[in-house]
Amino acid sequence: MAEFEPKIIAFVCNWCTYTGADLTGTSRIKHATNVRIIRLPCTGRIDFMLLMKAFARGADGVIVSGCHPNDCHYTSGNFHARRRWILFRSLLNFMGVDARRIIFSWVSAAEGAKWAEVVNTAVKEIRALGPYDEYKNLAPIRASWRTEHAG
Amino acid sequence: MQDKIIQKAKELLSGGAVQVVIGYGQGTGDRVRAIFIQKPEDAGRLIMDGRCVQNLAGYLMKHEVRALGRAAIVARMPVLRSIAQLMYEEQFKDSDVAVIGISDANELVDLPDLNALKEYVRANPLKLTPEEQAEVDRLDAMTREERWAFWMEETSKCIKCYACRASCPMCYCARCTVEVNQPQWISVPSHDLGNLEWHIMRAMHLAGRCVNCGECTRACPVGIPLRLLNQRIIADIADNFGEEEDYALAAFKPDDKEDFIR
Amino acid sequence: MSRIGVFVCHCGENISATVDCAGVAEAMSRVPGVVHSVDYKYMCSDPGQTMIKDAIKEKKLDGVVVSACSPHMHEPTFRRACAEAGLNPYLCEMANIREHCSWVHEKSEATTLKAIDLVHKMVEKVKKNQPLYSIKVPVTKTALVLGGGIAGIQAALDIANAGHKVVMVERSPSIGGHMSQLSETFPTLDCSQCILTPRMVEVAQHPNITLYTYSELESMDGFIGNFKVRIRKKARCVDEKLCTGCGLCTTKCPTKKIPSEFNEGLGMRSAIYVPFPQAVPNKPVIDKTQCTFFLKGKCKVCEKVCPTKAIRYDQEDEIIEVDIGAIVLATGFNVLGAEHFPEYGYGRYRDVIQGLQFERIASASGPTSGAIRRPSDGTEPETIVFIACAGSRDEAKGIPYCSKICCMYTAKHAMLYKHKVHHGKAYVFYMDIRAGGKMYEEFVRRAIEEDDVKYIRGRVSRIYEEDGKLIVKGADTLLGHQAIEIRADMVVLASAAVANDGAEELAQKLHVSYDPYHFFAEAHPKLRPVETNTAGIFLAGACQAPRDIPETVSQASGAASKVAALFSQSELTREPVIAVVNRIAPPLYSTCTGCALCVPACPYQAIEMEEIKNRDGVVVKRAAKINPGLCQGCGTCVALCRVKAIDLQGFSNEQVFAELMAL
Amino acid sequence: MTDKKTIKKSSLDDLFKKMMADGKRVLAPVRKGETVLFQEVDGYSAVAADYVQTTLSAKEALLPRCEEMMRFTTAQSTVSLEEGPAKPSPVVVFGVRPCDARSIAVVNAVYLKDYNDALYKEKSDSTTIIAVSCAKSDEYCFCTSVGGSPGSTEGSDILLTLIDGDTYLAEILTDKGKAVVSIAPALFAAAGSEVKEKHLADVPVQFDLGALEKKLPGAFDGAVWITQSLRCIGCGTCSYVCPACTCFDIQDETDGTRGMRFRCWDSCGFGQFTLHTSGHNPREVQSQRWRQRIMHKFSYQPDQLQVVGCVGCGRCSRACPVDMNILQHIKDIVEAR
Repeated sequence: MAEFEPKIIAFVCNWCTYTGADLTGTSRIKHATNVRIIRLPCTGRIDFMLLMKAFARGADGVIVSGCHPNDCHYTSGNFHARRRWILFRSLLNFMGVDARRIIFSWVSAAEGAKWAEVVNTAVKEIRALGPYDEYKNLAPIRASWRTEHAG
Repeated sequence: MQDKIIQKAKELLSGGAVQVVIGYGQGTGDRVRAIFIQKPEDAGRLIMDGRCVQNLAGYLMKHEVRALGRAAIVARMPVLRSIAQLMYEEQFKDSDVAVIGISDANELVDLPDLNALKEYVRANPLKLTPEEQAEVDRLDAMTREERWAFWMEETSKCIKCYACRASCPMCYCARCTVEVNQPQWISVPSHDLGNLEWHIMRAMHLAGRCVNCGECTRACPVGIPLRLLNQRIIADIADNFGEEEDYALAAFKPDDKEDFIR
Repeated sequence: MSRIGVFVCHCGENISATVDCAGVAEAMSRVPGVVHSVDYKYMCSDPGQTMIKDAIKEKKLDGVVVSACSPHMHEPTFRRACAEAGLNPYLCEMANIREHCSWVHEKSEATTLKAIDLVHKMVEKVKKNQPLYSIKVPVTKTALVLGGGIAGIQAALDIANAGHKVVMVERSPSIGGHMSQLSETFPTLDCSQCILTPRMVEVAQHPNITLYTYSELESMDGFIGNFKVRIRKKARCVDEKLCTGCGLCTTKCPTKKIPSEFNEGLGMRSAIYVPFPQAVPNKPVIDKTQCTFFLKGKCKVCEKVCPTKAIRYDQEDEIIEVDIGAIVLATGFNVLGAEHFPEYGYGRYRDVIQGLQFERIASASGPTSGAIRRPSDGTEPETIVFIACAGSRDEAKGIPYCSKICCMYTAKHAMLYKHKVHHGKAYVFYMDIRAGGKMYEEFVRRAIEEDDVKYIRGRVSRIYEEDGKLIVKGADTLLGHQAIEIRADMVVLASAAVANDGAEELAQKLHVSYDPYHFFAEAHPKLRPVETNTAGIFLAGACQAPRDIPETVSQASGAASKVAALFSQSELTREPVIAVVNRIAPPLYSTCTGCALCVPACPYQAIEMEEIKNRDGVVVKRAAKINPGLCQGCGTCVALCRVKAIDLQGFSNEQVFAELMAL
Repeated sequence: MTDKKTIKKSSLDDLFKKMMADGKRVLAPVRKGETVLFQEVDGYSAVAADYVQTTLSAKEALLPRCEEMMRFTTAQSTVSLEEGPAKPSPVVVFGVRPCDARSIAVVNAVYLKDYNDALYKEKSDSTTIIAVSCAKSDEYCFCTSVGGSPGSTEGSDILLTLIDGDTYLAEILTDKGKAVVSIAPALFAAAGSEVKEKHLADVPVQFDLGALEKKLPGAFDGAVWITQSLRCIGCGTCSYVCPACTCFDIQDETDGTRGMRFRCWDSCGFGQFTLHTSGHNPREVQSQRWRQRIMHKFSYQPDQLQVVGCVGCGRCSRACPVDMNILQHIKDIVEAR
């Protein structure tokens, strides 16, 4: 049987991680194909609801990544984001949502290799956790759509 | 206690300092309910005892209540906290409201203005009681799967009546996120996803703002222990960020600690 | 229904080698709202851009997705092309299928499927794009140059000569930088100070340049054209206006045994000092950590002898605020410290020195007045060993990069030595000789062939002292790793060039990126080498990477011309990626509920509360208001806003949501 | 003609099992912490005992809080309707109170009178109501004031009344009721001369419904609505627990090219209920919404649909977080001069 290929959505900031992922490309560092990047200006812009919606949309895992502390292009967006994630992650965990499926990282514009590693590690870990059907199937549209109609 | 409140209410109303006193009065059977005293001679209807726990702060922002004029509000600690937070959120100013404050030790507290109230609240930071902490810990001690099952069972009862929102003094938004439909962030139908998203969103939007009055849980017609979510966050804020800021999510420390960012 | 055009670029074979570009175009043609979907070899080429322009006109496109490289590469190119065809440029988005897809994956179905996803999500995003109009902001035509070395000097003079004001900030008491320490310069062997000093004086006297030495950047706010900068002018304890630079204080100062920074510890200075005779400004500074008065409360000799009564013991640091339009970062480099070379005995044996120390020894103005003498006993070394790549290209020392200047200055050092000590023997241990540059290779050949410098390809494993000699043990890799032992009188290490002290902290203050070695990062390694990722902040010299003087000077002129170009306009246009608070019909006026929690969260203090009035002038509510001049578009407020009353243009909730839902 | 039988309490489990064997899902009141909710059960033992009223009504069997109306897929330029999931099996709702059973007529008036709502009709046709008379009431109950009684048969297919500790009098009221008996005829015995009335709770009449209906049309502009609703916080609890509230909201949800349309409960208590796209809101403040609730149930519905929109179950008052007591408020209106 084919290996489970998790669907992973990454929310990254424009200045550090997006540029770092560009560097991964410029450096031709090969990594897994499972991750789709959504570019935002700053981790401060990443609404917790986006993460929720990613799972509702069928993601098995989510990556959130931005500038290292003190390196934020906007001075403090990542500091605000960090607080948000501390509380959000704890809340999800408290509600029994599998917080292991959200991978947070700081990847700078110079860390092309680190981005590749974050992606590969995420894919490996989420693959081991399996599909997140528990969450995906909360919505009737996913749970009760008869397979012959699956789009 | 009750007599002191009645006395104070009379003074405020007869002196013209306020036009309405929001307090507790006799309700159905052995219930108490919010009452709105507008005449000094009606002040005798005010009640203060262990049943008087409803957070009345939300009424201060209600259109018809505001129309009555300047209000005094019978305020125990959670109500005082709510007022302090609402003030920080610029929802009203000193001239809008007077408080008849009651301490946790059940004493009348003299809070001549809202600044005094703010100081008083600051001096008594929000903390979970050992019993509340124990209940949070009980859930924490479960496996993730057990917690998921627990909340799925609880939220499956949710009918999206929004009593949690309506009863919460901090839920005063002109248009709640669930009603924002471009894009539709929160699934509206009362199915498993819609219910879960609603309660996650609500807890996050109350993060750093919730005063732990418990109104959401009391209001819930199907008995979902919603305040546990807020209490988890209250404990997290105290543990991670300390207690200084008025709103933890609009503040930060460069060395805020976490153990999960790679 | 939207009318979206999708243009899939092959980028030669950069994309098409692993992604089925025609397949991507075909898949997109089936997406609702897509009316035109094609693939082409080079979208960024002239014919490629023409294809886009033609399609916009012929198919009446109201949105364009160019699926090619990173938006950081070509977003401006394609947005301009769209604008030229009459489409609002912000209705064009790029899908990054090169850096984020074709370059990082092997050719496979999964790679093409990923590319399809990446393009599809941008199609869904662009459906939600709104026409935006760039924001005009005024430009303060004053440049800040941080660093007074040759890079800063060149940049400052070029900008000043273009007619613009310059504020130069130098951390040490004098400008001049490392170049002022050098004896001669390669490959011409002209005297460093002779060519530098006139420039230093020019800076000091230039009517357009305000010079703050012994000063540091305290903080920076604002954005391109409109920075607000605070400079800490450290207390010199000398009134610069009164001081004539007569030097009496420095000669009379009783504390004289302080290792001179300028002479790299090989000479001494007093507690009140001018770092070197040609210093600009030629005004002394009291070193509070050494001055007897500051340490013990009495002395005040300098105050007594000063003829103009210029000494001010109670002088305090001064904070100077300036409005700045552009910043040139020219903070230079440092050399790897002694602690990194235990194997060479640096710091243990006085005659093991590093390159900058040799410069001072060889310099006519140095501690030995240019005579080559050993620091230990002042004798002339008969045998001298130069070790290139001391730290550089050495993963173990954390410096995998080449310091670039060492090959050349080592050849220069060996040459200078041979010119002064004709009978002496000079050995150079090297890994490779990197002499790319005009007249560089010839210079090295001259050292070897004309001046008889012995080049040994190999590394030195150890140096130890024996009978007053330094025993240098190494191997010659060209002779089959033959062990070599040289009994030397002096060893010179070509220590690696590293980022300057405080570079990371400075980068964080300025919000510019830096590499793992703390050198500042350029916006693009090839095409935007003097720009940083932060608009309006430019790079010059060795703060970006090790550089020699000609490179530094040309880069400084490059940065200066960027600044001059920026200052040539009275207004500049900014990307309209800013937050906005919505307005809706009465009676709500805005969904903003006026909680004001976004106000403290904004890193730019760009949010204030405003009163909304109805047509009768009655205040109906308070709502947040974003100052478009201050907002930088980070979107922190957008994520924080519970009612979603704030949105970010270009990355709106609808746009991001649509992207997510396409995946 | 009502057929009267008896059934032993101890036979109910058997009845449940037989109905299930017949392909029916059985919903019955189940205790969940402090709430009693209708849930699918697999035997009588799960059924809650000793409660005055369930927390939510049985309305949900016919009008779910969130119900799929249709599903669709989208393509380049087309939208196609898709077949939904297989129809659920017939339902028997056990333990419905007579007031709730009466409320079905109100819901029917909305969903089956002018317009025949297919989704509702389908559920209505396949649902059997086994009601149980009330032996107890509380201070919130006022069924008798709005035309009902603790032993009313209206709306039920079978009405059970406990006539001694172990025996129910079973009034078989409709063909659907007969069909239940026919599944397990042996469990039912012929009834004697038992009368249920003396086994019913005593619910006094609290106000004159006719007087109320007369009074309301002229009361629209009164100040009473503001006074009464000062403490109302504008949640939807009253509507959502109400067995006779019928308002709904329509929500579409999509996932890629697939979409579903849902019908969800809505409440006139919400500020957005009447919000127009223009921004205008004809019921801008809570007092207007409270007035609407009372007017709709006691004036507009009787006028337009010939049913009173309230069955006196008292749920709204019990559930109200701020003790809005509908009975008290109505009495105040009737008694006001």
